[in-house]
Amino acid sequence: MKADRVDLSVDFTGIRLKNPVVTASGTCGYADELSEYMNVDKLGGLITKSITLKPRKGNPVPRIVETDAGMLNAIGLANIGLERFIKEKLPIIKELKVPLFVNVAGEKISDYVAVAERLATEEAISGIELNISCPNVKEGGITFGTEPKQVEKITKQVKKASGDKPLIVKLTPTVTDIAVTAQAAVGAGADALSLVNTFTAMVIDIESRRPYLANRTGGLSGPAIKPIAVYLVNKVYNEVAKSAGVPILGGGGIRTASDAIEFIIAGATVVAVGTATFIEPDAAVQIIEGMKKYCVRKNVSRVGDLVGNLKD
Amino acid sequence: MKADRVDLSVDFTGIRLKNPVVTASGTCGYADELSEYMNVDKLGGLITKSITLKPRKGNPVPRIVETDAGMLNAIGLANIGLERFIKEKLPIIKELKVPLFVNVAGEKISDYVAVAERLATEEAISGIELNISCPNVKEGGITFGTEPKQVEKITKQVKKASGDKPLIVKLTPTVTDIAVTAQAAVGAGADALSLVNTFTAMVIDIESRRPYLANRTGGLSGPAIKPIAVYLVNKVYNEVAKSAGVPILGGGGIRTASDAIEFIIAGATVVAVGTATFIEPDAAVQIIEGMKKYCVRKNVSRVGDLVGNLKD
Amino acid sequence: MVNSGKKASVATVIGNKALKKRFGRLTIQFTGEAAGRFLQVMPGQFVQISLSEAALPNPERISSDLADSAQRQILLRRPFSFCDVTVDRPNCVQVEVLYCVLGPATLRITTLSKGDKISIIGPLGNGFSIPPGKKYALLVAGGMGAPPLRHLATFIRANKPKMRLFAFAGAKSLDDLPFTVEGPKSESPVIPEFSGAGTRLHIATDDGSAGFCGLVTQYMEKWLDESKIPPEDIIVFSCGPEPMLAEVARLSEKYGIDCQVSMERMMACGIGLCQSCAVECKGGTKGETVYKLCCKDGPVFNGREVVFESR
Amino acid sequence: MVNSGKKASVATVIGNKALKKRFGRLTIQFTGEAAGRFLQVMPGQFVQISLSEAALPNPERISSDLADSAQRQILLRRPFSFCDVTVDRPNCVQVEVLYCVLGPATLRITTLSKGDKISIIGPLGNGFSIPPGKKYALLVAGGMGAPPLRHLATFIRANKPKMRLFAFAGAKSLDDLPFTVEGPKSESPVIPEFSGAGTRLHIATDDGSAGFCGLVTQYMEKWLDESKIPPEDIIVFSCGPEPMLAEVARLSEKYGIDCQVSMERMMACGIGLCQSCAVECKGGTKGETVYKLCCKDGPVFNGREVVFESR
Ligand SMILES: Cc1cc2nc3c(=O)[nH]c(=O)nc-3n(C[C@H](O)[C@H](O)[C@H](O)COP(=O)(O)OP(=O)(O)OC[C@H]3O[C@@H](n4cnc5c(N)ncnc54)[C@H](O)[C@@H]3O)c2cc1C
Ligand SMILES: Cc1cc2nc3c(=O)[nH]c(=O)nc-3n(C[C@H](O)[C@H](O)[C@H](O)COP(=O)(O)OP(=O)(O)OC[C@H]3O[C@@H](n4cnc5c(N)ncnc54)[C@H](O)[C@@H]3O)c2cc1C
Ligand SMILES: Cc1cc2nc3c(=O)[nH]c(=O)nc-3n(C[C@H](O)[C@H](O)[C@H](O)COP(=O)(O)O)c2cc1C
Ligand SMILES: Cc1cc2nc3c(=O)[nH]c(=O)nc-3n(C[C@H](O)[C@H](O)[C@H](O)COP(=O)(O)O)c2cc1C
Ligand code: FES
Ligand code: FES
Repeated sequence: MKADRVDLSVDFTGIRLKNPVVTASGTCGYADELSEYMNVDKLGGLITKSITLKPRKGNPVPRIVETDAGMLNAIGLANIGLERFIKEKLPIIKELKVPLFVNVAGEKISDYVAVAERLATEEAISGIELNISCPNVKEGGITFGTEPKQVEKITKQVKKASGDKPLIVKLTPTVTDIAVTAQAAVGAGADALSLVNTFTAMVIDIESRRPYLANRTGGLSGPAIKPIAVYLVNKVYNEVAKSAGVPILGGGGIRTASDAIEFIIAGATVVAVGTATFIEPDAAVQIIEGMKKYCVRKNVSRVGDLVGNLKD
Repeated sequence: MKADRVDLSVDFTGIRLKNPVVTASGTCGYADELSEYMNVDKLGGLITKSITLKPRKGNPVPRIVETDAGMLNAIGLANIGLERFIKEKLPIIKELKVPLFVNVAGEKISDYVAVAERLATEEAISGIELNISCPNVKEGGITFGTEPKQVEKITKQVKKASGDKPLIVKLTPTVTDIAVTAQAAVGAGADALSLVNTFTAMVIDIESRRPYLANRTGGLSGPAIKPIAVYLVNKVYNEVAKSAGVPILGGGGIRTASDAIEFIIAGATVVAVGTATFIEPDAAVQIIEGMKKYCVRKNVSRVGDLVGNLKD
Repeated sequence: MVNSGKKASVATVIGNKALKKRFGRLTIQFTGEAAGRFLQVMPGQFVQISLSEAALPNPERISSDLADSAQRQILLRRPFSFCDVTVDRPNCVQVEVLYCVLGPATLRITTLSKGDKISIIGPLGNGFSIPPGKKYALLVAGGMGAPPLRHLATFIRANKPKMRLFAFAGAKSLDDLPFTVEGPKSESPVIPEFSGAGTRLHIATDDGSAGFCGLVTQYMEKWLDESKIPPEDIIVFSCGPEPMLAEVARLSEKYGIDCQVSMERMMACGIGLCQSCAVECKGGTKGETVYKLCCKDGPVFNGREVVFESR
Repeated sequence: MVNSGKKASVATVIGNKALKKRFGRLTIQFTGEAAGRFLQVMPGQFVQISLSEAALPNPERISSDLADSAQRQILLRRPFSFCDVTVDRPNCVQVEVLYCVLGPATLRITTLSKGDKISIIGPLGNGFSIPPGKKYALLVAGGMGAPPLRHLATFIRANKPKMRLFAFAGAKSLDDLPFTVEGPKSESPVIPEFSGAGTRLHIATDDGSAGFCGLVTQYMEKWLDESKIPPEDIIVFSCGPEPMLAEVARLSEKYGIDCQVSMERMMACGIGLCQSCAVECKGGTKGETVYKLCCKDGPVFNGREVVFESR
């Protein structure tokens, strides 16, 4: 297999991505920050930081702490809010030759709906990622993501509000059986499933005997969670996504092309690179290159052929 | 505070442990293996590998694989079975001056009950740990641990079978709300709660495109999971254990005294050292020494005063 | 939009020297394209260094209070500022980092040795800026805040030779000052590095083991009280622990002096992606506070705009 | 019961040399109490080495196929056997480890240098044992199975000087043999290390780049076919990949020769705690198989008892 023969492109919710690597929500700003460090146009896609109806300052500091092979964050959905996003960021984003997915969060279903409705009118946006799995805010966030009934309700309403934009539902890993919430989202019209978001976790400073983060708890991301995330992606693929024909956007701890390929074999059509970008700002681009090399070496002509290709 | 003034002893289900550090089930054999590497009598206690009614060969290999700051295991409850345990191991264990807790597993409730009944008659045994959270066996194991109704049922029956031996119920972290299963166990008579067991996870070998473990999935342990475990211990302490007056045996990724103290501050009365023992066979003893130094430095006269002492 | 010019650079270690107590000085060199990035570096800017590839010191060289944190496996880069930057040739820049060993990453710095390569992102953020019209600069350093101010002193010497410099360096004790101190300890000790940069140095130690006995901010206040320099001619540059910066900012405001403070935050990315490094600032349109990013908007802020943490 | 004599030992690195391709040779030294543990070490025993504290090599020294696995943060110790053990003085033992660079831990071995301290648990497990009455030993090595057999050769020379040794070493290609090979490549090349131990050496390479062209087990079979030695006088010692060991065991059985195989398993603890290293063996009381532990019951097993993995 020659490198220029390898087809890295994948179909994701009806959109052709030139490769299956996107940068994860909350880890690549609104794209402009990252463009100093890499050619953003090389990415398969880009997912913005969560956008809420009103601007959010986010949580007090410390907002992060490092853990073994991971980190906790409790940013608290700090973001500039829908209007400023549209006014200030969208014009920049429009210049990019890369599909952009906007991650949406809120406290009430009506907030989500309002944001989705507004975004649905913007041509520059390829799709909406519904964040019902943020562990770091008091209202909304993860509470929508654990109850199948709630997942169904919010998915249905936001799907309607999103018009013809594909809707990706981002699930929380903190449930007894993720296939149940995945099924609820798919049943309610989700065009894709995104997993995993971070795991609720805590670090205690034993000197002061206080939680290290001002928010007490934070979400664990990074290589530490990778094997759990691979398992969950494979489970959702086998039990829900495959038969429903709904693609998975998989991630959690991806640092290298090998990691990304694990997720694809487990069942992800697209992979999201998060924490790794903090360490190597161009991690996603390096992963795309490594993925191509793997395909050449293993004689895989279309990366899409690897999706869910796990032998037992 | 002078070192010899620090009281490391804790009361755990009516038993006085000379310090709050025990070795976790499945990571210290049946005690005799470890005694070549440390003075086992220095431990607060010891928890055996899971014992089942009949011997179990366990899963085919590979049974483990390393991950970032962690490892997966799918040993499959390999053990010599109840009778051989009593005949071969108990005489050795009787020689130890350290409380021994026997971890019990099974496929049917009646198996658990039979093992507990038999163990209840053995004076050398200080208590029983009920493993309803093993992710690596087809029947039993984790399936008992995720459904509150099941947790209640099995706890009740095994509690009855255990006679006057205290019963520690080992919970799985893989549930939407661990306070619910914790409450179910406490309501059914658990004398203590043990958490966390490992997280179901998967590593894929991208060369062969097969799961790395013969069992496909395994349980993730080690420092990678520590911040999640600390959070869960704190949650169970606040929402269930504190008000019920039921102690927690906490663990997950403990390598150092600082890690152990985090768990104690989060709400654990006793901490379990697992994976760390594989790296430093005398890790638990080093942790006990470090804990004493912390108490001296921070002027803590009784380590029990630290339990749940998390400021907000 | 397409500009991938700020990739991680590979630096070569050319020296690493343990100083007293927990301090050490790492000298690294950038060549080629990377050197270009460091030609124009401003004091107060910083870099993100990857240290997870480096070795831990041998166990006997890890002090017992760091033994537990030495076990932590590190993932993220760590931010460091410079103590000195020398341009050998346009395509060869030497950077000195003064470090204090506090945890798993800084323990690993100690094992770097000549020839090792390390990955560095930067220079990042906004450094100190020297406003026109100022004639006197007060450099107020607390503990490990000294290195970037040392860099600033050299920079001002080279670029604003007419500006007069007064440096204040505070620490708990003589041992905690990250510099070699010479001369009479009790009165006016000399730190050759600062003096080398032509700076009059004032040392304050909490225990009086060198210089003024007390907080560096008390020393600063005393100096301001006695000073006859018109406040509008002075600019204060400060770096150190947040409570000290808060006091420096308060004093500066009280005396009507402009002040720049270099803030420290836990940073995951250092480049504006993660929002972890929020610094609360005045200046919302409706009088409310806003969070700025230490890594992108800072680390140097106007002393008046920061709402200091009380925790 | 109380016996904490087997604690981790600290060894000092006294040499580390890159050999051809991915191989290297690490020489470490034990002194004092730890040396005592290694005085009586048997070939085939192993140690568990902690490598998470060591540095990764500079990026340009990491071959591209290992770049991704180099990023993995390691936690567990790694098992290694010895290629040589020399007792300098009773309280000073030198151990040589021949390593092959395959992943994050072995990459880190390459950066160890003179004076570094490493933590080692061992010697562990049961090594080869030389049954009385045997006059000829056949050492059959596949790839990285060679080091412990090299150790065994020296050991037999020293302890059973009358025993005659025939060594077989196989690899994909000349380059994959973890030893320096001298002499005419095609016919009977010489590995000085084995010859040094007074051993007649037979090399087999899959591609014929040295010695016999084919599998080492084919070479062994040819030799057995041609040999006139009574089978009961021979003992086979083998170490290498499992399919090779399976074939060695099959051939030994076919020819009626006793055979010991050194098995390899992923090991978490190496000391019998975790049950990760199961080796399926015949010998259950009712004819069923049982799992033995590679680390405690092995790594050397009787070739007849092992049920080899087919996967
Ligand atoms: C802009 C900037 C410039 C800097 N310049 C310099 C410089 O020039 N020289 C210098 O020496 N330093 C400098 N620093 C500080 C330096 O970045 C830190 O000292 C370094 O990151 C420490 O890393 P570490 O792994 O050694 O220690 P860490 O263990 O990361 O510790 C640092 C502190 O963080 C806390 N902490 C972190 N993780 C945990 C946890 N899991 N549990 C409890 N507590 C935790 C502890 O309180 C500890 O004291 C600078 C920082 C910034 C932001
Ligand atoms: C008793 C015994 C004696 C030994 N003696 C020697 C010796 O003398 N010299 C020597 O060089 N070696 C020896 N070994 C082998 C040595 O232990 C391994 O080569 C070493 O552990 C490799 O570690 P690593 O981190 O470099 O590579 P790892 O990455 O751990 O790789 C080793 C292999 O494990 C697999 N693997 C591990 N983790 C993963 C994962 N997450 N995903 C996919 N695949 C994975 C891969 O197939 C890889 O090829 C011995 C082993 C045993 C059991
Ligand atoms: C600092 C930080 C901020 C994040 N912010 C968001 C967010 O705003 N919305 C969201 O859906 N996910 C957010 N995430 C989760 C990531 O998108 C991703 O799902 C998670 O980090 C797991 O991937 P990783 O291990 O590769 O980082 C955030 C993660 C981090 C580390
Ligand atoms: C190899 C291995 C085997 C285990 N076997 C058991 C077991 O038989 N029964 C059980 O209840 N838990 C078992 N566990 C779980 C541990 O007791 C512990 O709960 C878990 O590993 C988390 O702690 P750690 O991160 O300190 O290892 C096992 C863990 C490991 C790593
Ligand atoms: S450190 Fe990530 S935004 Fe500042
Ligand atoms: S490696 Fe743990 S029992 Fe063998």
